[in-house]
Amino acid sequence: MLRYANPTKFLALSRALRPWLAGATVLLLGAGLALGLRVPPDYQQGETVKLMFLHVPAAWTAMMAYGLMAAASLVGLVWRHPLADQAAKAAAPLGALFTALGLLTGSLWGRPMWGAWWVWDGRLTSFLLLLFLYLGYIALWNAVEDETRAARAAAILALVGAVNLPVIEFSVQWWTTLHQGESIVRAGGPLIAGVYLWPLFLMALGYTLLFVSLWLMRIETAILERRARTVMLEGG
Amino acid sequence: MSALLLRDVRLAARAGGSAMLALAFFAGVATLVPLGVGAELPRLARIAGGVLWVAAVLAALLALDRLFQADFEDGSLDLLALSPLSLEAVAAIKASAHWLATGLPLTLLSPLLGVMFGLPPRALLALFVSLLLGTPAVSALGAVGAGLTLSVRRGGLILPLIVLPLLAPAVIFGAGAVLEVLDGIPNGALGLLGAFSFCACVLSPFATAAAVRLNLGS
Amino acid sequence: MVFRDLSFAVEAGAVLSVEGPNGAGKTSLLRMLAGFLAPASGTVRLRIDGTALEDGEERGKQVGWLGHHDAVKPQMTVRETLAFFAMLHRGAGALEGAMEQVGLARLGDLPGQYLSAGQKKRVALARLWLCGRPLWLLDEPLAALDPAGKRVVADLIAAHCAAGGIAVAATHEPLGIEARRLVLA
Amino acid sequence: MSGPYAAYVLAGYAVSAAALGAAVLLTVRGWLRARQRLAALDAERQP
Repeated sequence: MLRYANPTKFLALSRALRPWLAGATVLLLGAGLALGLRVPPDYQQGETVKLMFLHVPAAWTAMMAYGLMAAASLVGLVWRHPLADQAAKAAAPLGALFTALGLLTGSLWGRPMWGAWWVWDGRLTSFLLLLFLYLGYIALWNAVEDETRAARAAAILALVGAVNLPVIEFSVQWWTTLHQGESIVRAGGPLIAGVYLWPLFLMALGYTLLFVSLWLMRIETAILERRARTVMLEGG
Repeated sequence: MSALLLRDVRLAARAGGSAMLALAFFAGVATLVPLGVGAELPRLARIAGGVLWVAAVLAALLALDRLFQADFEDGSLDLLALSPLSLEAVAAIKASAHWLATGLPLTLLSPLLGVMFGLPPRALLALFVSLLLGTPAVSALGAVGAGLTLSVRRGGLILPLIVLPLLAPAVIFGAGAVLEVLDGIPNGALGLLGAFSFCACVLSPFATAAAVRLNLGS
Repeated sequence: MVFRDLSFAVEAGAVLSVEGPNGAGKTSLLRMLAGFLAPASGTVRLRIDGTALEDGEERGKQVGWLGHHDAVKPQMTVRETLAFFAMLHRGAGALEGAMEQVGLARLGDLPGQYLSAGQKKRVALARLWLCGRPLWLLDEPLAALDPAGKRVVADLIAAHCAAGGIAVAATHEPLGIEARRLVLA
Repeated sequence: MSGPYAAYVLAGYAVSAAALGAAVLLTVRGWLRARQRLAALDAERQP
């Protein structure tokens, strides 16, 4: 893994991967949508079950993105790799986007059953807190002027957040059981019947690859911008 | 060791210090909520645990962004870093001084405010114990945020944003402890809160010290 | 990158005066010696009684630091500030003696907020003397001091080095004592 | 797609498509702009 740590090798790798990633993403999303939209309505939720194909992949990608961000932060902090810091920084806005999408499609999906746009359901709440973790991370990056210190500060926050994530997840689930008595129908995921499984899997993989392709491109952008800055500084 | 603790607590307790600020804010929120929500005591009692817990956390956060920044700006932090104490010890002492100056007074004041929310005596005790157990975690995790935003001029603005998600479990378990008494259904909130607080207090100094260390290099 | 290919050694009892234009890295060099800042490459080594200290935080425990800011809290009196740091750094010096030496004898109970910049610098000098650390790192020690104050600095450094200590000072003006010069371009 | 809640499903897909589309566009735009700026600077340095 460390071999790709130097930017030029990374650029070469990323450029090589791009067509495959883009192609796979389009294929997967296309197939997922084609299958998903023609799936029979669920006996209980009717058409809205189709929102599951957006909500679950987005939520999964958001969690995965935070994991990758924390891993990149760890590498950046321990082995002092500026590329890893850039990778973590590039992942955050995408992670925040997928979290927000997960929240939105989640509330749309639950709307018919719960009769309200926002319900303090366990999953949605923990994703709201995840969104705050992302926003805090991005805010810290922008607040600290010096780039190397910002990278390390954000890395520490990402790691502290990662350690806390399971605790937050547990406390929110515990919290929903606490308030169970107050007539909130637990919007647990429906028993995923076979026919729904395939589109869901395709969409989840498609979202994941979409994230990776955007992520790699954003890292490339960061490297190119940094190079432009050094050229400007030296050229001056 | 205790010299630093005493100094910080004395500095916080003095007129310009943060102790009074946190108490005033806590009492302020506790008096405003009934004005907003309405005076029916049964309803207030229901939300008392949550409201007072949230108010206590926010009050504690008020004093946090100056926890390291004051010493950072006047050069004291350099000297603290050169002391025989490790930075982790300094971080732990700073967090404890913050708890003594703000967390503890908030906890002592909470039963009085709980009465204003119509909480029965046993619930007042639960509120008191939950804050006693939970406020150290607020100081510990808050100190991490204070360390991270050390070199940010208006660090105070993003400190809550960074720390609040981390404190969600404390608020959930803290308020849960009060509900446990009100509903009479044991839910183990205090045990979970104690565990969370213990882990936060033990682990946070390492993250705080790392955050301070990277800012010393400036 | 502030400076590169810099290597020098200072033996016990010597004074090194670090000079150079603003932004030449004088402060960064001092912070690196103190262990606040790790060098991108190369090592900083302090040999004391035979043992070599390379780890920044270990070395820091032998450093007497006089920074730009004097670390004097407005709400704490001169005596309280000095007592606190003496206890924190386990300095053995006598409080009253140190205050006299820097010309603050009568100001013991004055809170920091009433002190002038020069007086605050003297408090910092008294603290430096009290804490009795072998390696003194001084960042523009003469700033904000009147002639009498400058003599105090020279006397303190001379006494410190006579006792076998080392002093490295970043300064724009001569220290008033014999010192080796290191100029950062 | 029929039923009372078809609107929600459409809304969900529309918003997801819009958001992801915008993300792709922004990322590609940023990437192209960085490349162009670097190329321009390189050209400038060795005319």
